[in-house]
Amino acid sequence: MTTHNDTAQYTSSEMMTITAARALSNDMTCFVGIGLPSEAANVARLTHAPDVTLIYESGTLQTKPDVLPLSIGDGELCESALTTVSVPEMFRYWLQGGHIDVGFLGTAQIDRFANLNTTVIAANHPESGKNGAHSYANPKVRLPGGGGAPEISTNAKEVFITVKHSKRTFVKDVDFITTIGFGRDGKGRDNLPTIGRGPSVVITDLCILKPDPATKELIVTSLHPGTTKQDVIDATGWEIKFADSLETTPTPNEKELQVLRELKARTEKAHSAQEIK
Amino acid sequence: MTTHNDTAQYTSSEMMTITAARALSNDMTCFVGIGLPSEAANVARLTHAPDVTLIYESGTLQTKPDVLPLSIGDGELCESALTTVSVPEMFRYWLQGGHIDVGFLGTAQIDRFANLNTTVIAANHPESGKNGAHSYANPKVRLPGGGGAPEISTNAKEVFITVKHSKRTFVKDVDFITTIGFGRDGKGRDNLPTIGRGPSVVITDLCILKPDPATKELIVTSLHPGTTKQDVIDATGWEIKFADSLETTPTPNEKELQVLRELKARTEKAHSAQEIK
Amino acid sequence: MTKFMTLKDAVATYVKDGDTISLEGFTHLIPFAAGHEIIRQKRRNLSLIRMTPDLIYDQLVGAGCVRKLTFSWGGNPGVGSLHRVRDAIEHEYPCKLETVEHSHAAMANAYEAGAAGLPLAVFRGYVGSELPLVNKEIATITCPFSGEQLAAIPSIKPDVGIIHAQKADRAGNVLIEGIIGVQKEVVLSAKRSIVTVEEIVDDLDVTPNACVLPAWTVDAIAVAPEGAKPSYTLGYYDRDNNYYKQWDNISRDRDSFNQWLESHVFGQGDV
Amino acid sequence: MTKFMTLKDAVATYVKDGDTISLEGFTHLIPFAAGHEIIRQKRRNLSLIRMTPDLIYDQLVGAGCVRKLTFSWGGNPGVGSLHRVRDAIEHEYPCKLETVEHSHAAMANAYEAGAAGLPLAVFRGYVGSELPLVNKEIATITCPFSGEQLAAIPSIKPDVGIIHAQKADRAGNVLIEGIIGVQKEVVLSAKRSIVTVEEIVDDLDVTPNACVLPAWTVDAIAVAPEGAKPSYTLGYYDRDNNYYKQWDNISRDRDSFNQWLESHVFGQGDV
Repeated sequence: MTTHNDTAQYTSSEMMTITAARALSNDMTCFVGIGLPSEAANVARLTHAPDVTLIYESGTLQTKPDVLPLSIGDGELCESALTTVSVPEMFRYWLQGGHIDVGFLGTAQIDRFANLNTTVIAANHPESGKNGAHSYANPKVRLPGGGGAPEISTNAKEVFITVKHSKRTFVKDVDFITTIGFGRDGKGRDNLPTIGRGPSVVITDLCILKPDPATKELIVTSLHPGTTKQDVIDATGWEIKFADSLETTPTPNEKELQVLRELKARTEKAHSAQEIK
Repeated sequence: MTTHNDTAQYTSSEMMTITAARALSNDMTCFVGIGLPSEAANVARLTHAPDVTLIYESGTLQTKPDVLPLSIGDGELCESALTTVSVPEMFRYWLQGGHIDVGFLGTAQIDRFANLNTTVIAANHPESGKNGAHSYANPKVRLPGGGGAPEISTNAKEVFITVKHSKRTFVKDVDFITTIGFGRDGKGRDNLPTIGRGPSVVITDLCILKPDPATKELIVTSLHPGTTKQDVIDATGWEIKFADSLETTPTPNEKELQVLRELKARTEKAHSAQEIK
Repeated sequence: MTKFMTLKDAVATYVKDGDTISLEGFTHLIPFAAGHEIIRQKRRNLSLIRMTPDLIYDQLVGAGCVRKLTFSWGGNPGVGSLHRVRDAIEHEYPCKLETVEHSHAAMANAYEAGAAGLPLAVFRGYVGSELPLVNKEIATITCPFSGEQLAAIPSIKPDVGIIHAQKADRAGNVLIEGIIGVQKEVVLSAKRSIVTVEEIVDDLDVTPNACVLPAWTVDAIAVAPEGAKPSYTLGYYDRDNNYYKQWDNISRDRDSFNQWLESHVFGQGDV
Repeated sequence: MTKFMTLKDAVATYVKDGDTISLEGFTHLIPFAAGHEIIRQKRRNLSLIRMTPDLIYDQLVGAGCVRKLTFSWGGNPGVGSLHRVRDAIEHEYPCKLETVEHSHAAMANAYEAGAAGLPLAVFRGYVGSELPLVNKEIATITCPFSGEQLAAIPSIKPDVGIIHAQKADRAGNVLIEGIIGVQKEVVLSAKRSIVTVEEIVDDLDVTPNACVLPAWTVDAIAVAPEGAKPSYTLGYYDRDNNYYKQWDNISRDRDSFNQWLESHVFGQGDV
C-alpha cells in the first residue's frame, strides 16, 4: 500500500476515489456504475455534493445509500431512493430520454481513444487480431459483458471513467469495443448529434487524463502527488502524452478521507453480516 | 318510450343494454368503451358475470365501479380498480400486448362491414364522395374522433359493438373509416395474422347482427321480441339480410332490469350532486 | 432546478406565443387553473397537443389562444361536443384552427417515445383506419425480423408541458397518483415544464414505486389549490360531472361563452 | 386462469425440455427456489434469457440444464466471474453453451417490446459498439421522420416467464414492490408464467399505482417462502451478500460445485 506524506496519509486507491468524487458537482445527475464509480459518487454525495443525484440502472432514482451496494440492485439503493422505476423505464425515459448529465463508468480495458472493453480479453489468443469480431468467439478471458455501459456512454451528456492504471488495462487498442469512447480512430462521435459528447475525464490511481480536443486521444492533464511521468509511461500501453500545462492533483483532505474510510468500514461490516447456509 | 309486455316491462334501450351485457361471460377481459358499452359491461358484472374483468383506457385495470363513469377516467374507476397503470402502458402492454379478449365499442356510424365512423359526418357535403379523404377537411358534422377504438378493434381478440339502430347510424358505407370492422370490401382483415378477428356481434335496440362468415356482411341473427323484420329494414341503410335460422332474443329478467335501473339511478344521483359555480 | 413560483409568474416565464404546449391529464388532474392563466395572459398562436381536448382546450380555443390542435378524442366526455372547438373548425371563430388527428394509441405511443428521447413511435396501429389518409404524419415501417408493417409517427416533444399533481415536497419532488395518464411522459419530454399542485408538504410519504417526478425534471412548481376543477384530484376532490354537463349550454353560444370568460377567467385574479 | 400449485407441480406442468425461459429479477427477487426446482427436475436443452445471469444461471448451467444463454451482464455482482458459465463457454463443461450477447438497454427494450406485443424493439443503442459485429440479431432501422439510424432487435417472448414476488391475494393477483426490474414484462410477454411468492394474503393493501399483476396474467402461483434467497425480497429479508462472496469458491471448482448441487439442491425436497 503506497502512502504519501502530505497533509494526510492516504493510499493511491483513496487518492483515485477522492479525485473521482471531486469531478462530480452538486447539481449533476449521475448514472452510476457499480464498484469504483459507485464509491466515488457516494463520497461526493457525503462531502462536497450533498444534493448530487445518483441513479443506478436497477431503477433507483436519486438514491442515498448509507453503505455501498455490492450489486447494482441492493435493497439499500431502493430503500434510500426517491422512487424506483422499472428497468425498461430507466433505460428508455431516464437514460435515453436525456436526463443524465454524467455516466460514471469503470472498465476492464481502456484504449487511447477511451474506448472500453468489458467483453473479452483476447489479445494473446492465436486466432485474434486486434479486431474484436475475430477474437470474440474464442476468448482468452470472458469478461462479464457490457451491461448498461454501451448506452450510458452514448446517452449521458458526458462520461467520467475511473479505473486503476496498469499496462494490462491501458492498451493502445482495446481487444473489443464494448462501449465507445471516441471510436477506433477518434472520430466515432463525429456527426452524431443525438448522442452525448463522450468521455471528458479518466481518473486513475496515478493521474487524470482528458481527451485532446482535436484528436480525442487521452493525454495526462494532472499527476497525482508523488507520481512521476515515468510511472504513468510504465503503466500505459501506448506512447502517452502529457499536457503542456501539466498540473498536480490536489490531495485528499481529512474530511474526505474520513468519509471514504467510514463508508468502506460500514460497507464491509454490512456485507459480512451473514454466513452461508 | 316503447314497452313490451312479456315477463317484465322494459324499454327497447333496456333490452339493448341487457342483451349486450349477456354477450360478456365471466372469464373474459373486456376493454370497455364509455357510454352504452360501459353500461352493458357493468350490468354483466353485477348480474351473471361477477368476475368479468373490465378495463378502461384511462389505465384502470379490473375495475368495479359502483356508479357508471361519465368520463373514461372518473375517480370511481381508479378507486375500485385492482391497480391503475399509465395510459402508454395501457395501450402498449395491455391492449397491444394481447391481453384483451373483447373490445366493447359504441359508434356514431356503422356500415354493412361493421366499419365504424366517429370522425366526420360528411355524406351530404357538396365536396364529399364516400371517401373519407375527400370529405374530411370540410365536414358536415365534426365528431369526437377515434379515441381508443382504432386499435381496440385490431388488438382485442374480438369486438362487440352496441349502438341504437337508425338509418342515420346504419349506413351502407361509412363516410370515414375511423375504426375497421372488415374494411370497405369485407376483406380488410385477411392475411393479417397479428390482429384480432374483429367484430363478432352488434347489439342494437332492435336486434342482434353478426358478420356472415364468408362475406363479413352484417346480417340479423336475432330479433328482439316485438320487433319485426320491417322495423329493422326501415332502420338500416342497406338491404339488410336475415339469417335463415333467425332467433328471438330472450327478454330481460327481473334481476337484470332491477340491476340496470338501480345502476342508472345511482349514476344519475352521483352526477347531479354538484352545482356549477 | 425547480423553482417555486406563482402560477402567474410560471406562465409568464415559460409560456410564449407560438409555443407547442401539452396540458395533459387523462380526465383526472386536468390543469384548468394553468389553462385559465394562459387565457388571462392572452397567449396567441399556440399549438396545443392533448389526447382528450376536453373543456380546458374548448376554453383556450374559444378564447383565441390557439392556431393548431393535435388530438385523438375531442369531446365533452359523456355529454357531447366541444362547441368552441367545433365553431373554430367549422366557422373559423374566433380564429382558424388547424387540426392533426390521431388515435389514443398513437398519441400514447408518441408521448412515450418523446419521453424515451426517440424521434418516432412504432406500434401496431391504424390497421384499416382511414386516418392515415388525412394525417400525413402517419408512416409505416417494416420490421426487419418479422416483415410486419407497423405504424410509425413522430414522437411528441412539446416546448412546454403542463400538468396538475397532488403535491410536491419542499425540495420540489412531485407525486402523481391515481389515473396518471401521460403526465410523467409530458414532463419528461417537454423542453420546459410547469406543475401545479394542491399543496406543498414536508414529506411525500410514498411507497417504493410511486409515480414521483424528481425536482430536477420540473422547471416551475406553482401551488394551485383545486387547480384541476372541474376535473378532479384523487384524494382531494371529486370530478364535478355536473359542471361538465352545464358546460354544454355555456359553450354552445358565443355570447354566453364570452360572458363566462369575462366573469370566470378574466374576472378572477391570478392564483 | 391462475392456479395455486406447489412449485414442484408448477415446474412439472409448465417447464419443458427445450423451452426458452426467462427467470428474471434485477438483483432483487431472483427466483432461486424455482431455478433449483428446474435443476431437480433435470430439464435439459433450455434456452435461458436473463439480463444479469447471476448465481441462479451459474447453477442451472453448471447442472447441465442449459444449451443457450442470452444475456447482457454475466457476473457475480461485486465479486467476479460466474465460474460455471465460464467453464461451459471456455471448456464446454458440462456441455456446450451458445451465447447471445446484448447490452442492458437492448434487453430492457426487448422485454418491453415483448410485453407490448411488438416483433421488435427500436432504441438508440449500440452506437460505436462492436457487439453488432458478433450478434446477428442487431439490425438498424432508419427513422422516416428524422433520418436517424436506430438500433432494432427482436422482442423477447419466452415460452416460460418465471419471477418471484412479495405476495399474492387469494384471487391470485400478485404484488411486486421495490426494484421491479423487468418482472412485469416477463410475465406479460411469456406464453406461460410461474410466480413464486413469499406468502398468500387476504388483501394486497396497495396504493393506486402499485405494480400488480392481475390473476389472469399468471398461470401458476407457488408459495415459496425465502424463495429468492440469497437474493432478497424487499420487506421480507435482505440480500445475503456474503453468500454471493462465498459462491466464488464453491463454483470455482467442478467438484465443490457438484457437491454443493447434491447437498443443497438434489438433497432438498421440493418446496
